[in-house]
Amino acid sequence: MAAAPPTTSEKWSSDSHQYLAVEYDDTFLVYFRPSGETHFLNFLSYGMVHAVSSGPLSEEEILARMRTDFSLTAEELPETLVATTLSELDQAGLITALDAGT
Amino acid sequence: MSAPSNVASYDRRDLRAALRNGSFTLHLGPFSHLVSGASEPLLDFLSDTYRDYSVELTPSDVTDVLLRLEAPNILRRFIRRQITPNPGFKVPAVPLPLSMSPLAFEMGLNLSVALKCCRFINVHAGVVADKDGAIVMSAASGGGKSTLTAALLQHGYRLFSDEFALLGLDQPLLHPYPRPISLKQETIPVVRDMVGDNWISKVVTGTPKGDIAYYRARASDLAQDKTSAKAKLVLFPKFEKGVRPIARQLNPAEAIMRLVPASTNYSLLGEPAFHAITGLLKNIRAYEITYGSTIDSLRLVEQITDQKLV
Amino acid sequence: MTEKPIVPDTSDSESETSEDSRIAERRQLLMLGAAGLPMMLTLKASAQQALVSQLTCSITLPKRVRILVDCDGRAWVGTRNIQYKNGKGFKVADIVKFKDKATYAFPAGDVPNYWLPDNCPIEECSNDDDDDDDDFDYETASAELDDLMRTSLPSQADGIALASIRMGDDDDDDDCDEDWIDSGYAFYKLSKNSTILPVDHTSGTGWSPQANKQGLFIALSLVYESRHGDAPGWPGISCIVSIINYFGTQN
Amino acid sequence: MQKSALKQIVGIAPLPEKVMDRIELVRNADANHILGQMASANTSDVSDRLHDIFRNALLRAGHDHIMLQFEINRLEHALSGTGIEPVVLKGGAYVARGKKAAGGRRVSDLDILVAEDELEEVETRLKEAGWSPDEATDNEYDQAYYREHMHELPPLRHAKRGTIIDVHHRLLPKTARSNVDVALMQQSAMRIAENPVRTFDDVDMFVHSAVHVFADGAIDTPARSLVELYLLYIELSSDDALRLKTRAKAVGAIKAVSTALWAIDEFFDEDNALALSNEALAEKPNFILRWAIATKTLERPSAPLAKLLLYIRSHYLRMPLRLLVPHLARKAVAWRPTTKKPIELPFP
Repeated sequence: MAAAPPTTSEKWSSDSHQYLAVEYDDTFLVYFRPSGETHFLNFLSYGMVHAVSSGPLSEEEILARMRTDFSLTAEELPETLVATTLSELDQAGLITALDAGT
Repeated sequence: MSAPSNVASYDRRDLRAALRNGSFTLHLGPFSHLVSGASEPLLDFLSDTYRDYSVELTPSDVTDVLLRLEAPNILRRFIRRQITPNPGFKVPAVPLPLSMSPLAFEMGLNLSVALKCCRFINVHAGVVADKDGAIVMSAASGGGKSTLTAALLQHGYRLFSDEFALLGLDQPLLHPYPRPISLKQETIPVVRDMVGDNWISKVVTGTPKGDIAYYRARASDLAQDKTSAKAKLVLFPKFEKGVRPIARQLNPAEAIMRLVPASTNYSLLGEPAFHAITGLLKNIRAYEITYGSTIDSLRLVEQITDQKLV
Repeated sequence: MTEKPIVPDTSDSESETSEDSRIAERRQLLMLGAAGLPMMLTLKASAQQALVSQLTCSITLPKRVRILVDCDGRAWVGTRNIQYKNGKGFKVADIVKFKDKATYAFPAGDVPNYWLPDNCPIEECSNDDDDDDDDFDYETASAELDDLMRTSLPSQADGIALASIRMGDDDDDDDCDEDWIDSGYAFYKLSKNSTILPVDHTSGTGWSPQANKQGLFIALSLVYESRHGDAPGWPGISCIVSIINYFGTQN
Repeated sequence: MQKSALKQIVGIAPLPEKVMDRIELVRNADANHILGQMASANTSDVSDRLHDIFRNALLRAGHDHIMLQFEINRLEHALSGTGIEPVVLKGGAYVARGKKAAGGRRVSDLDILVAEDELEEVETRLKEAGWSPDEATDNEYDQAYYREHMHELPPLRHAKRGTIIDVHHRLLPKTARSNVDVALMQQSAMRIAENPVRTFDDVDMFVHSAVHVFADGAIDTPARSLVELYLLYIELSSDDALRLKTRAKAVGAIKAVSTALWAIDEFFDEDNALALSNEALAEKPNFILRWAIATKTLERPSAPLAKLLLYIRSHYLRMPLRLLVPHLARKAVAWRPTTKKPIELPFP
């Protein structure tokens, strides 16, 4: 337990004032104000953006949260899928990494 | 300064002079268009297909569109008597023989509206409306959209546009822009049979797209060119020879996913465009319809609209 | 067709997607995600992008192309070479053979002025009273700039072999050697597999072939298109036509 | 473009009364890419239709500004943890600082300045974040040309967003005959917020714009360049205006700055600018240059010649002859004019 992977020191956050979302049957159309882009997010990617809007969470915490919120097993929602989704969201600017130290 | 009046009410000589001076001003829907470049084929076209459209021979104000129909610069002595539309910004425009002036005119106006006017979300789609609201039809070229539009006009709908759905930024309303409907190749006889010879322009033959003719908008459509409407239905028509007619309802998200790439300026307009497009799809349905004949397509539309909409 | 058109009545079923099927859908989506499907999609609008892709077709020449142009603006297009010797000119026999074996011949007047030979024996079409003030007057420029200009004039840049080469060709006598001819023709060589981007030869006001051999190829392609449409036979004609068609689809 | 048109565009002369003149002015402003600037300068006394047209232009500029702010955000993201504090130049800086010069201005690329020894790391980081050499310059000749002779990396285009970033490490090419002390200017650049990205201060922004226009040879858009200089100039405080001369001397841009001041007086009748120019300048801008600028800006019939002179001059200033001649020859292939207008030169 002592040696946590370096990525977990990072916490992710989002600002709900920066985006607008409309839900269409489990699909979310999201307008992101800073980039002026419109994205389609599915329940998972939107769930992640939404989850970190109320307070920064680490990757591990996000993973746990998604499994609980959507009643998914570890097998159904593997760690790697959350990791790649985080990186997609980060690239689009929808979520921001904060240093754990700050 | 003259008040706007129908093309038909002007003397051909005055029309020609106004086109030469670059003071010919066409008013239609939300836009005004200043056009320069006189040619006999264009004058023939205007006095027939545009006879009921409102124009001024001297503009009373600045205009949205500034279109010059001019001889191509470099090859002007190379292939005789050619014409090319210059909408005032960089597009590689192809020189056309003078006889294709109507095409250059229509093309130039379309380019101007598509790429220059961004007070509306422009979606490449046909729009017709009745008292219940507007039907937006988005299809790839050759999808039978023009034929379906023409057919719906015979069944109690008025013409908004066969080319652009103009969606307001402040309210998700559709705005009419009833330019003539452009008909290509084999659709010309189909629509001619439907609406009668009197409504179809002279066929421009041998264009890069084959034969082209224009179906003249009705005076009643032009009279309502300032009356906007709420959408009642979004359709993605698909003509396929010999296919059994079928309608598939789309999730609004899928409809948006298809409408946005058909828009020339959605990305440019940002947040208001997001509100407008989600507003457009609010409480209405979207269908993909596939059919092999005009009759089938009309029956599909009828069946869909008969199910009372939310 | 006697069958009734089918419009599935989905008004109820749609809104009552059961929790079970929703969960099943979600699981499926996650499996796709694990397999590499992106979990988000960014919408890209714009007909301009479609425009660009239609306009960016390129022509790669399957064989080498040689174009012979005479003073009347005739052109012959083929693959043979024509011998050229400094001071003597082109080999007449080669010219005759080239014309004979040419794949295409364009009648007088088809070649725009720019590509006509510089050295034409009889100045017949000198009614060039147009207003193309192409000759820059740079008297006012400093001598240094002037020199610079001369050095950078594009006389034979880019492999254009002209019948008479302005610089270093002092053999100005007009006596006609039977076997060689040093005036009246320009010869342009495009090599096999060279690539031409037609969109580079357009501008806001139409086709605007650049002043080089590729420009000549484009100019001739347009003539070909105006006569034969997209009939196969001319290299890259479909690319030319696709650009022309773009404007058709705008309509 | 007429002199009076430039003044109307920046809102210091009334718009023409006659409709056809008004239309011509709009057409001109649009063709010179300053319709947005005209829209933001002319807010009162505008007909509904003109308002519509202005709104079109402002919507476009608005989109550009959002895009640009986001690119700055992505740049910070890409450089985070490196300690590099790039200076955003030109349009990006005006937008980030909310300058008058940004109003309605279209911006397509993000230009940034970094120290020469940071160049490598910036390039690496940007490539990791999805930028890669733009197709148009992704060939050996252009790549080598940029790296050896120019003052920037070849433009980098973001694979997903399609946006372009130009990374400079000096304001003029390595080979330029006169050079600007860019280190001095970087020293006084200021952070935009708490973020590491910076811009020049107001005085240096003007100095840089002048250098860009009159020493760097960006003469393809004279009307736009002059409008920009004017808008930057009128926003200078009187103290800043007085500081121009000493600053221009200190950073080695005195010629460009006095030419800019001369032009501001010439085209916008700003007497103070002329006074400053006269004071600052030992010698007036040479007459060929003045003539070429005026000719090109006013689109007199000899404009192609003026453009040629300015083109050559801009290269002449940037590079020694030895380098210039082969480059011109290469770029000149498409060059022999076949129309009245010379073919647009690909400006590196």
